[in-house]
Amino acid sequence: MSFEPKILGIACNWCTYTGADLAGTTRLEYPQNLRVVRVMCSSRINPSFIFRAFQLGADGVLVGGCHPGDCHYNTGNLYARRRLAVTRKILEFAGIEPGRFRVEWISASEGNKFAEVVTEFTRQIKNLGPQNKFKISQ
Amino acid sequence: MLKKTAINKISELAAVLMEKGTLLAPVKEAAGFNFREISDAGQVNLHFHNTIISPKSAFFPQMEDFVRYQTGKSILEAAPVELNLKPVFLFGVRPCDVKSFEIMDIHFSGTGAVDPYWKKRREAATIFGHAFDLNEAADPAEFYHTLGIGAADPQGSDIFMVTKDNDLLFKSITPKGKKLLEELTMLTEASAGDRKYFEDYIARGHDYKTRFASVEPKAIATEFESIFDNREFWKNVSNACLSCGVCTFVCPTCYCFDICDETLFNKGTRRRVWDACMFTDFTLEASGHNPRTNVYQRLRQKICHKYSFSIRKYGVISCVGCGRCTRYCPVNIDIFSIVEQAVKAKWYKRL
Amino acid sequence: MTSSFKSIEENLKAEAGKLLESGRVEIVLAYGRGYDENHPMPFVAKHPSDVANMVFNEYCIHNLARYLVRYPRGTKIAVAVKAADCRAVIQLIQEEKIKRDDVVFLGIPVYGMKNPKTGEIIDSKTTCGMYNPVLYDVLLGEEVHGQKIVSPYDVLADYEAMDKEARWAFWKKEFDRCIRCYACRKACPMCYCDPCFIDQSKPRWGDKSPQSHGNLMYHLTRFHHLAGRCIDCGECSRACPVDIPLYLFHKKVAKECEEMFGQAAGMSIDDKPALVNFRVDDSDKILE
Amino acid sequence: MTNKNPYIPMPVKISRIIDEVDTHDIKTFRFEFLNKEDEAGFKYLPGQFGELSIYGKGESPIGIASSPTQKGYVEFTVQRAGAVVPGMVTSALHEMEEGALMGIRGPLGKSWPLEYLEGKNIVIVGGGFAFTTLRSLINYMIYGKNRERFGSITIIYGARNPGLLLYKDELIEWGKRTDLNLNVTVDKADAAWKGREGFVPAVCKEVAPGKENAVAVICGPPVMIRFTLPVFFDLGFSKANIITSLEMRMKCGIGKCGRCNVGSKYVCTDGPVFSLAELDNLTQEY
Repeated sequence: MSFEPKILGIACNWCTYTGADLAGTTRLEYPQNLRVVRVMCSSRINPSFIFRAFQLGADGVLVGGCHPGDCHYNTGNLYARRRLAVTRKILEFAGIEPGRFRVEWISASEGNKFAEVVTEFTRQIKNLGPQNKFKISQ
Repeated sequence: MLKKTAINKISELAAVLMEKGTLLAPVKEAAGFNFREISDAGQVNLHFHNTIISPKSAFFPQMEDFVRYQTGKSILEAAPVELNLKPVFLFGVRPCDVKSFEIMDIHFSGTGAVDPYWKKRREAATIFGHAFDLNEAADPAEFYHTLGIGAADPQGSDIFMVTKDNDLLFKSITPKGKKLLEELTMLTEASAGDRKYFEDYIARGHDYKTRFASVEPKAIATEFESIFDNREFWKNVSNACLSCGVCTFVCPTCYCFDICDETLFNKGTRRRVWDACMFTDFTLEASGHNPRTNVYQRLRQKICHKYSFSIRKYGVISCVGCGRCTRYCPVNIDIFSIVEQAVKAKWYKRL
Repeated sequence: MTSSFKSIEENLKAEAGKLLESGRVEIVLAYGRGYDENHPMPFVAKHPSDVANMVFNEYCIHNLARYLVRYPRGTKIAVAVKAADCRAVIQLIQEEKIKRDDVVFLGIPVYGMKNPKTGEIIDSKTTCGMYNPVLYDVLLGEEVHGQKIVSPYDVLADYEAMDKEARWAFWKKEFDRCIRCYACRKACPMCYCDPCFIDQSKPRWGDKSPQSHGNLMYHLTRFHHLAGRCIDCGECSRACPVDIPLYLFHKKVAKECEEMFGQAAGMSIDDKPALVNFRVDDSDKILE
Repeated sequence: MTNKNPYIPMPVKISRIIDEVDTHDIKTFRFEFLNKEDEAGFKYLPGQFGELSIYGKGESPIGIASSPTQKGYVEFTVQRAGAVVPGMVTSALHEMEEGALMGIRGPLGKSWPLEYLEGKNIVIVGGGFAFTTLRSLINYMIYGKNRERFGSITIIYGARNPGLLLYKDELIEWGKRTDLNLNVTVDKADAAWKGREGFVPAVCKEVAPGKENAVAVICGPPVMIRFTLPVFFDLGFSKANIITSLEMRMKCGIGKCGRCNVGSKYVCTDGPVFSLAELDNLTQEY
């Protein structure tokens, strides 16, 4: 059986989540490996969410937020950008492949981009194979 | 019964003990020595002064599993974790640490409810005590001599070991130790000279001075009671304290624990985990009330527990002077200096 | 060659005495005698007569900035600071935990400080590699010049060269040794959260028992919380009873933050901590 | 329970849940043991406590609210904690329904000193939620022939408002008895309230129980205790004759885990019941 990765998506309510909805309503096809959690803003994402996701068995984590400058709360994603950049470096230095964690800016109108990103990211995670470093064995 | 073997044959003895049961012995690790379950007889290393973590972890491990359960399932399906122990050989315990077992026995199995885990682990174990090297200087942090514990005291051990040049002498102290020693056929009989050496060594152990002069333990409890409310004193001695858990975790007589339900993927274990009276949330109640919010109160609790409450409750000082808390304190707080100051505190007038 | 510890000690006593005498400060945080020469302790002087008990030698490694947040806001405190310690105080001022006006920096220019456990010189290995405090009100010795300047990040080279499998194996082994005594967070001048995330029960981020997953969560999150704030004093690693080289990870995060945000922690009281700040023109490249 | 592992809870079924107060954050849970031998082994007296145990959430020490004279079950009155620290166990308990299974360990701790109380006039003072083990004591003392073993019984019980009074039905029953002097008071009355209005200390002063051959048993929030004690001192009660129950964070309940250590005592095994005279000999850290 081919490897079907588990991917956690954390999407901001105003842009990426709406973008995902749009992708759905326009019947764009993209892989089913992503499970999306909606948050109000990408800056609400506690880096521990990402560590925890990897511990609980995520093979990849995709964070989606508004394009810089378009944040519903003006500056949320600008803080998030810095914070998540650090998260990425920490994962990398701990030995997690950096390709397993991605941040993308996807607006409410970019249903296409959402589908493309998910497709591309899923393929990338499939190439990387299962994530077994942080994962807690059951 | 006195037997001996060459020190460089220690791994042979280890191999025999590993066949008979579980062997716990000092192993050299990154930061120093620790007692570990031996999987390779060559790991046993007696070139140590003392271990970082005390051997209490053999009987009171940092984690002890009580029950396994599944969330969403009935309590009737939860399964208590049974301790099925093979015989355990605890090899190379220093006299001061051996003494700590006696003190912990009073708490865990000698008074009130009997702790089944401590009792079972204790009964399964045969203790090989090991005298300190009397030719080596004492560590500046140690003070067991002050508490009346000799550097080569065999009491409490089942078998006691003394190094003689390139040999290791084994003497059986208890019937349990004698039986085991008889079974250890790879050990050779000791000579009359060895016997004399052994007895002399134990006697010399009492003259082996650690850093302080002797104090009268009984007086200490009273002194601490009289200064308990001297906030100025306690604030002064705790100025540097970080309120971390190092001292309690390395201590051979600290027994506080927490009972935690740890669940993952719907499967969980109720277990006890070491806890420390130095942690801020140790006494935090669900109502939000916390009787010990300040660092000085927590340090006072720790020291008074050992040097005052324990004497009143169990009749013993709950400290064996192994010096670990002092040695590993990040800010060099020295418990015995505080005890010394407390004894002098009658004259300690600070504005 | 080492700094003149004796003259620093003399100056420290004199300045501390003056500050307490004049009432400029209520408390002086410095070093005092421990149970032997090699083990001096953090010391609090509240009366001019206390200063006689102060000491300063190559083993006075503790970062006294740790104690500042313990006193009520507005307490006037003088604190003896080496280079890294001084940056910690500045960082605390940036984070508005203390006010500049409430602190008197007793700057100590020094090199050749030693770890009492190992005897090794810690200057750039586990600390930030600076010799002179970046900010001081009083300097307790001659500024250090002519000492070799070594980047604090040099020690990272070996670890950065490892492939990710080796790095994971390395950190897994290190974190698995953790006994969760929390000496690292308690020794850290920047760890002042109450309660710490790891002690929370809702949500529970990590179990209390010292198992791999909880240890990993605790340490990684702590590294993250200190990103852009860690001033590389190395106290966490020295406090650790089992010698986990936490300083390596902190240095790595500090290095990355410095590269990405163009700012090192605790260098100026006018800075804002890097992670509670942003620039509109921060590049998306940092996410790649 | 000598041969049993004291850390393993006994299974019980929640047979009844009573919502006690208007704010719905205090409920009384009635438990029935699943094993007969557990029930037989659970021999308790008023004032003792038990550890309510829910796997996955933890354990919570709670005073036993029923009296041993009530056969076939035990009751615990539990307030949902969580103002500051999220009360994992109490929240979970409040979500549970009748018929659910959970665990109990106990009985733990020392009871009210019944032998000492015998033949004496008893004054019971309770405030708010802390009335639970006092209720146990009252039901024990008024049960059948037990009543003869005690002198007069005066009860002073207060809550912030009528809606917060516990055990309302029992209060009515007790009020009908002639061998009890029941005084129920509320800090602030509502339109329907016909009883007393006033704080507990003031009511104590008014009722003024005599000190002769009398013992006061007091349980309540710290602020009530602080203002009530002086009233009893003024009435001439000695410290040995004022008895209270301490609250402390506990885990094991059997004197091993070290958490509830106050001076040389463990609240879980040496208490929670102490007289003021005993408390005076303890370090003041609780």
